[in-house]
Amino acid sequence: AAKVDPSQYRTIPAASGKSVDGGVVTIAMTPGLAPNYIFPYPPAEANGAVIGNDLMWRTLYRADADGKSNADTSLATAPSYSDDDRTVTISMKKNSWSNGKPVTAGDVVFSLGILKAAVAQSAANWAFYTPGQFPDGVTATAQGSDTVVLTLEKAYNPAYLESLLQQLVVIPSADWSIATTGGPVLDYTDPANASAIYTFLTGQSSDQATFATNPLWQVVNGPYSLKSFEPTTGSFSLAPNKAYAGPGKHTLTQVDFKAFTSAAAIYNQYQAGTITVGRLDSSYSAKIEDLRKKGYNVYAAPAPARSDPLVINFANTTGGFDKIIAQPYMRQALQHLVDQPGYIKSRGVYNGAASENYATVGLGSAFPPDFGDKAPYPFDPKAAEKLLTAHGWKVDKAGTTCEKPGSGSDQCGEGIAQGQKISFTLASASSPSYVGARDLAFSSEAKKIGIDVKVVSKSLNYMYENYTNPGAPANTNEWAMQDTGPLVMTSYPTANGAFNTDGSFNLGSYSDTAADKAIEASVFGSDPKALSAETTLLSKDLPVLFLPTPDNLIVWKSALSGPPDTFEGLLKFIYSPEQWYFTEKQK
Amino acid sequence: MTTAHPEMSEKTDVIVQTATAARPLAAGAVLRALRRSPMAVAGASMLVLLVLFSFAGPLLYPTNQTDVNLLDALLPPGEGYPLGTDPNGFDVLGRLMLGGQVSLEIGLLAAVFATTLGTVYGAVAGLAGGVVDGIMMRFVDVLLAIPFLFFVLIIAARFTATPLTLSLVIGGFSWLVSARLIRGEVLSLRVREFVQAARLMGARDRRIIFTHLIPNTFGVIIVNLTFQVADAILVIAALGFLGFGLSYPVTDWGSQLSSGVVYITAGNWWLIYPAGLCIVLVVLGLNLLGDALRDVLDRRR
Amino acid sequence: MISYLLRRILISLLVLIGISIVIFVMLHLISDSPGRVVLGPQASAAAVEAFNRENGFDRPLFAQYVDYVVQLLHGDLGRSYKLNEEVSVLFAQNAGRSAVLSLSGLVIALLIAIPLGILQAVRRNTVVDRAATGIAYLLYATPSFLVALLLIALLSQLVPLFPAEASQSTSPWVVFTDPRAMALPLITLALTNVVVFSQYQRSAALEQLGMDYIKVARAKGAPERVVLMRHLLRNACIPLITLVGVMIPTLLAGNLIVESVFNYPGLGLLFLNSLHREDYPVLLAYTLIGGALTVLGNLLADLVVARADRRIELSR
Amino acid sequence: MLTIRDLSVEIRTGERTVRPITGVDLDLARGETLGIVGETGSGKSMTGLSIMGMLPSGSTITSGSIRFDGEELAGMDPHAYRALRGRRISMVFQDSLTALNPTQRVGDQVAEPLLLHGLARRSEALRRAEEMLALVGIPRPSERMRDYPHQLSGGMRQRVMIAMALIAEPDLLIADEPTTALDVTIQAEILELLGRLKEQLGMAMILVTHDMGVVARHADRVGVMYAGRLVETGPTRSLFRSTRHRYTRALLDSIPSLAQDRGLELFSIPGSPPDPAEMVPGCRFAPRCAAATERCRTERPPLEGDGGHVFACWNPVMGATAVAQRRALPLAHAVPASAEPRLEVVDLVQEHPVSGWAPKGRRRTVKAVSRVSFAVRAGETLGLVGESGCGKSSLGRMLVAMDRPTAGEVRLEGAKVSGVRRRELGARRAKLQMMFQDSGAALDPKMTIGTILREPLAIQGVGTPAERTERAIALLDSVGLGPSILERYPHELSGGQRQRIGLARALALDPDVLVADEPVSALDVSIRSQVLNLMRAQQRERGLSSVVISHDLAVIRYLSDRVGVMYLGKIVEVGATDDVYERPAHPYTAGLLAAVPIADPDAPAPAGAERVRGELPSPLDPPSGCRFRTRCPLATELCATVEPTLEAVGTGHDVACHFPLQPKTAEKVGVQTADADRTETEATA
Ligand SMILES: Nc1ncnc2c1ncn2[C@@H]1O[C@H](COP(=O)(O)OP(=O)(O)OP(=O)(O)O)[C@@H](O)[C@H]1O
Ligand SMILES: Nc1ncnc2c1ncn2[C@@H]1O[C@H](COP(=O)(O)OP(=O)(O)OP(=O)(O)O)[C@@H](O)[C@H]1O
Ligand SMILES: [Mg+2]
Ligand SMILES: [Mg+2]
Repeated sequence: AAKVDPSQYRTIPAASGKSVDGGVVTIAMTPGLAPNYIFPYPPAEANGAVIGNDLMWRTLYRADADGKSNADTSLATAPSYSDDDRTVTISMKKNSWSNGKPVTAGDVVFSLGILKAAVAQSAANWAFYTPGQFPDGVTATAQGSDTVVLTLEKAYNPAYLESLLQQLVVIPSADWSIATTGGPVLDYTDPANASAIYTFLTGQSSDQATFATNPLWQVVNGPYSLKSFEPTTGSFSLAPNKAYAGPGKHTLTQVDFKAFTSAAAIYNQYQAGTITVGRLDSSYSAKIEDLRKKGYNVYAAPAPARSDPLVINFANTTGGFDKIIAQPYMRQALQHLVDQPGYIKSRGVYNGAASENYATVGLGSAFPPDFGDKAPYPFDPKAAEKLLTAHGWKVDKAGTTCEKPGSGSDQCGEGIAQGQKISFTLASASSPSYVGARDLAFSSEAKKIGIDVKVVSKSLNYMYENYTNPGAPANTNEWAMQDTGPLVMTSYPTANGAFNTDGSFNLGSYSDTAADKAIEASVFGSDPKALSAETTLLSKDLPVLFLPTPDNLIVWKSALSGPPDTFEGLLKFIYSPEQWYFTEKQK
Repeated sequence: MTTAHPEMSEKTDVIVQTATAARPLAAGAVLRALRRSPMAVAGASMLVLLVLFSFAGPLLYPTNQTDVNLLDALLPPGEGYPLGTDPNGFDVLGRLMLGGQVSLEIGLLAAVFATTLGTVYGAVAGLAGGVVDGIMMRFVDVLLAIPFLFFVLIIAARFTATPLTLSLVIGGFSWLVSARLIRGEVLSLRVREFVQAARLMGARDRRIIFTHLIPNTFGVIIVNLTFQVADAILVIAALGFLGFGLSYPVTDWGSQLSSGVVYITAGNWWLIYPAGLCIVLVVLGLNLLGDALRDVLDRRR
Repeated sequence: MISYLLRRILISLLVLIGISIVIFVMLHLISDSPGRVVLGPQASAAAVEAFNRENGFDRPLFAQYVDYVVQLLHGDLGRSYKLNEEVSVLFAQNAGRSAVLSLSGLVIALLIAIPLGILQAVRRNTVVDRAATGIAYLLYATPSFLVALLLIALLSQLVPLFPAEASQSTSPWVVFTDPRAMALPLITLALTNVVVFSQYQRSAALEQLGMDYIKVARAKGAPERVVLMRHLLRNACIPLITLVGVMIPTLLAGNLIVESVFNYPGLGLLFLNSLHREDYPVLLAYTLIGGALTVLGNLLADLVVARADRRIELSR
Repeated sequence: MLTIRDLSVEIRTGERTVRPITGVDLDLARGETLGIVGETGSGKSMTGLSIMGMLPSGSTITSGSIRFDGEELAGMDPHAYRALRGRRISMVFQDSLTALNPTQRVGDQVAEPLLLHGLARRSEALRRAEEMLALVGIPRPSERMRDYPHQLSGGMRQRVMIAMALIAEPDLLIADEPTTALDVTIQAEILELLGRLKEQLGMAMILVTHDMGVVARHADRVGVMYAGRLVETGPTRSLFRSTRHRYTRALLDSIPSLAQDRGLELFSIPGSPPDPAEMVPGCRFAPRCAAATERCRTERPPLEGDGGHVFACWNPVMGATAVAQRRALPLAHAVPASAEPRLEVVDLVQEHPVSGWAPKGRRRTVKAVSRVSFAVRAGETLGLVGESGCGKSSLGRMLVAMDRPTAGEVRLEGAKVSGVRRRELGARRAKLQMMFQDSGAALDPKMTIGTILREPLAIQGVGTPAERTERAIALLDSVGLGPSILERYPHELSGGQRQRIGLARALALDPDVLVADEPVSALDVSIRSQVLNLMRAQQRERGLSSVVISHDLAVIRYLSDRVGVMYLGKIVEVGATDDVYERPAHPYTAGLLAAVPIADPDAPAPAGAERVRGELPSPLDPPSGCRFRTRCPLATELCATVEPTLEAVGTGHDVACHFPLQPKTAEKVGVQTADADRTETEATA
């Protein structure tokens, strides 16, 4: 198997060729990510993945791969802030719904009202929600049909607020603010009505058989509307929305999203040439050259705002793990055992298709940590061993033990008893395969200095449900670390949800006053540098261990062309087929 | 998958039950008869070969199966690695030996567990007869009707697989077939005249069970055990393929095979075919031996 | 006949009730608080409790079991929260495809296995018989997914005759409309079944061949073809009927593997995906239906056998 | 019409080569019946099958010729052979249950030969089949046509088989043990039927059997086979009257018959038949022959003789046949008529529930035994005879407290032993022992003979292990076996040896009562006599009270002092053996006796009227009144309404019949004693 040289795949060919009218694009969806919902604000109990991302209903601001709002595809122009940042004025651009009605300020107010109704019913109903924060304490008013004014109780860092507005899907108030089919249009500003509307719309969305036929869902503001949906697999087809006036030639006659159950199945389809656009599992990175020969473009890059943490459970008391892991030197020693360059090079893990990453903000971020590319705790087993010895541990391949209990600087630390061993469980996701491989490598490295890491393989879903301290506190002592794959942040990649003491995504009960302060500053302060400071601090304190970030491998037929950034967007699942076109007539 | 063996499966006892007990089993005579059966010789040689390979192999060909070797991952067969390396840089040949130990152990443990449980349950039901037998066998019907693989998958998804739990789970479901088999055997033995003769002489149940019933079902039990081992190994393989196998540091042929399957299109054949061959050989060996054994025992009826 | 039928049905019903109890107990052992599973980690404890109360999951176990049975009787198999759909609807969408695949696989297997088994029995211990038995042993010892993968490697990659993926069309009739795409799944299913059936048919036929009525038929001057077709075939197939009935769980499991390897959207794949999603309502409904099918299969097989072989009702 | 010369067949199975028949010469004229007799494995069936061209796979005709109507059959083209089979040569097989296709209607099976040979079209063939069924004596043939084989009784099935063989009106019929599995009553009917049809259709018949009585009555000529050779052939009369071959003689001497002197021991042939795989240079019978000389062992005797009576023996029996080797049995010690009954049976009832319900919601039951009473005195042997299914075994099992009676009781020395829990039974358990029919099934295959014989002693805690072994050796000695057998397993013994072990085991605990259920019916003639002699000797020596169960009247006659005749769960006649056999009082007894074929061609053929006709009615709902009335030539209205009770027709000879064949006397021995006993025990209880 040839080793992959990633530099060859880091560029996207410029838009080229002559556009041919028509053609159907078939997009392969990542296994396990098939949608089951259509209403853009799915309740938690639907476990919803929404059809077509934002191709049918656009968000107020639409982000590019780099997280910045795209001026062309957003529904409004850049917001303007008052001096105290608490009043935000947003001007709507001229856009219209598929039924001809304009997209208005009222629609934005309606959308926010529905979002509020959703989180009022359950905090779990919006993934970006932290109780007490957006949309709580945010009042939206429409001034005329094209100006929205947001009044905030508490000022947010403008970059952070904009990242949230990038998640605000705008839905049609004129057609959807009803509580029964064919019922009267209600005043959505009344929270009781909003709640009834929300209940009605989620109810309508629970009947999958009617997704493509329910007239409600045909009112869209994005470039496409739903043509058909296959409930058993989650495959679906989109038809162009003729009323869409955004950028792009909009020449494709149809866009098919096809569900798959395994990476192998997708690979087979590339071989057969039946998929136009999709991703390639990294276990096939050695096959890139083959695919190119078969007429595919391949682009590989790490996804922005992504980090790959080995999540630590600070509350696990099994074997005194909580006391041991509370020691910063211990986490540093463990990070020294993570061989990021080795994993990247290894054929068995990334086969070259990954990059070193030591920060929560991800690679190439606009808010980089101040240590730049240099690892704070690079792979160095010797250093790890030295750290342990220096803190009173007797390093022994057969089992390292604490020799000097106590809280002195050369002692093991508070609460660690004499003779204490370091032994814990690492739950490793059963797919993709590189996750298991890197965890094994880590465990094997730890064993060499007498740390016993038991790797157990679990399905992703199982871990999502059972291995989170906020959600399943009863299971706290079952896992000490878990590797569930990436942590993907919003375009303003603060670790607010993940590492804030009471963040809703704080899976491992990490709690640090300095970190809390830094996060507070990056969320609510106005300092553009606050986020850099936050990520620097986190990278040094190690709330998690950092693993390399794999490159996403994007594959598309070379007969398909379009602006390079529309392909780059695929790294973050941002699809823009309306800007794509075929350069050859399709069969 | 589990109940599908052409002849061992429980249907055998349902349909073509010719459950008369075997004639004496002077072990020597059986061994002599087996030695004359080409099937038995082939089966036994495969098994001996694989057992030697798995348990004695590591002595002749020691490899490091604990330390992940990132640099040497996924090497094709060549110098230093006669069968290449796996994604973690483990020597595949050495890993096959390790996996063989675990596979054989699980298979045997599961089969022993299933056979013991099944024998006791079947014997009790067969001896009790009447309503007790009816209830006990309906319970077996119920469990048999629930697709085994689904059961195991649901459980395996929930609990981490270790060799011990895996054997218990597999054994915990495959005893049903043995139970039916043994019950049928006991039922037919119970009315056999030599058992009645013993009763006539005043023998108690205990004596009848231990001196007449058990020795006479022994052959059936041994044959059943052989098939159970084979089936258990196949089940582990299927579980592994569906993603519910064992994980580092232990491994078994099924898990090896299934983790290799990811690489089938990537051309890393050495991750699949050797492990596949091992499974095929061990199951084939066990089935050949079991069938030969049954033939020999049948012939002495 | 009638009393035999009633007795068989009664026993089947008992077993069905047993199955529903076992499955219900499993459901509770696996997830005692469905609310948490449904609402996810972020939901508050209060919300979880409310969900459980609304859906009756806080009631006494027996009451819940009664509810469960009543639901089942109304054809309500529960709702998959993960797929946001009624399980019965999901099954309705998938069952056809799986059924057509299984049945075609089964029919092909039987069409091959019955003549093959009889041929082997008639030509016992000849090269043909030995070869067929040898292949059967070999295939039987090969895990079915490996059979599938080897077929892909051979017939799709080495000699690209058939696609490696099954047809993705949603029509249940793809087996007929798109036989090329369904060739490999069908071959896999057929192969794994033929192995079992033919060996079984062989020993059943051997047993019948030893019966005097075969001799009698020959003594009547019947040519070999008539002996086999008119006398042997029917009698030698009777055990196979029972086998097919009993093998339903195995057939379902076979589908699981085949559908997964060939990415064929049927019940097996649904089950597998649900397994990875931990979607218990789907898993348990599938298990329940599998159990019910097994009971039904056994019952049907017994009745067919009782019709084909009138001795049965007397001997029970 | 059929000429077989020097026929030899070889069967190869794996590395073993078996020669089932060697150098067989045989002639058969049109319209003639040739009986072939011989022990099991002597090659009778193989001879039949080679004529049919249907030898098992792996067999070859190594030499000789089979000429049928001038045509050579050996090595005939299979196609031509097929045209012959079923049309010109037909065969009836022994086992009627597996010889009919279980899933095809009887009518279709009978009609099939006509269709196969293109002799008729379907509707015509079915019509002929129906006629044929009527001809073989099947009542209401049009209804039976649509039945499946399992719906017919054994006798009916055998008739169907015959209909099937005869429908194409063949020239030659080979009947291979056509009646072995049937009761004597039905056997007689079937054989008669075959004879009649043979006349009607003018065909020749080969009747294969191991029963000398059958050939004596039904064959024109007889061939005796031994170990693959036809050792003696001749016209029936000549063969029986002036037997030449030593084997034939021995065979005839070892058969118990209804006519022989009971005070003489049966002759038994020592040893067992040779392995067909072994080649012996001389006469194959030599090792077992008392008259064998050196020449017999080295030189094969040629067939010689005249007048169609040929034999292969160096030292033939000369002159009129005399009973030479029979020993007189020690005189039966007289059973004092006044002796207290040791075993008593009072109103014993056994009903087996079967599936289904009778009207009025009661469980349907098989009335296996219905209110049977009798007594057996010390040292006395009671024989029980009756057709298959009349409840003999059910009764026997209750006698040894193996099954609980539905009602009534069994008493041993006045104390109740039936329906008693094992603990209460205590030591009396050991006093009731049984000998089983199937010697193979009755011995634990996993135990050595030593262990088997020691087991009863071990269970009862008798003696030390060494003493037990000693006792086992003594037991073996008493059944005529040496101690070397102790370490062997049952399958390493011959059937006769096994049956003797069964007897030894039953005697191990010194029982008072021994029940023997069909002790010899699974054994071949030559071995049978050994076991019978032994049983009789033991009964006398030990003063056992025994009950011997058999459907073979000759066996019962040989072994028992008194005999009870059972019919459908009832004892219809009981009395001293000689009395009952000489002066049967019940029409059923008379019919049974008349049906027994006697190995003497000059024995008078029984009058047709005495025959028991038809078949046993279902024990599920037996006929009202006298149960025998449906088959009784003398039955009247009375028999249907009033059930006859046992009444005396002589001293100790009772019959339950309204119209007994012997005049009734005033005494009512059996019933009276039983009644008196009952009041007595009731009083003491
Ligand atoms: N298929 C076979 N293969 C090998 N040996 C056989 C086969 N069939 C019969 N024999 C042997 O051939 C010999 C003659 O058998 P045959 O059936 O003719 O005996 P028989 O006189 O009809 O006995 P029976 O009274 O038991 O029917 C026996 O020793 C038997 O074991
Ligand atoms: N366990 C049982 N259940 C039901 N019916 C039975 C049972 N045992 C015997 N019978 C029936 O009772 C009747 C008498 O049977 P039994 O075995 O006593 O007859 P038998 O005279 O010994 O016959 P054979 O000569 O065939 O041995 C038969 O009709 C038989 O079918
Ligand atoms: Mg014969
Ligand atoms: Mg009997």
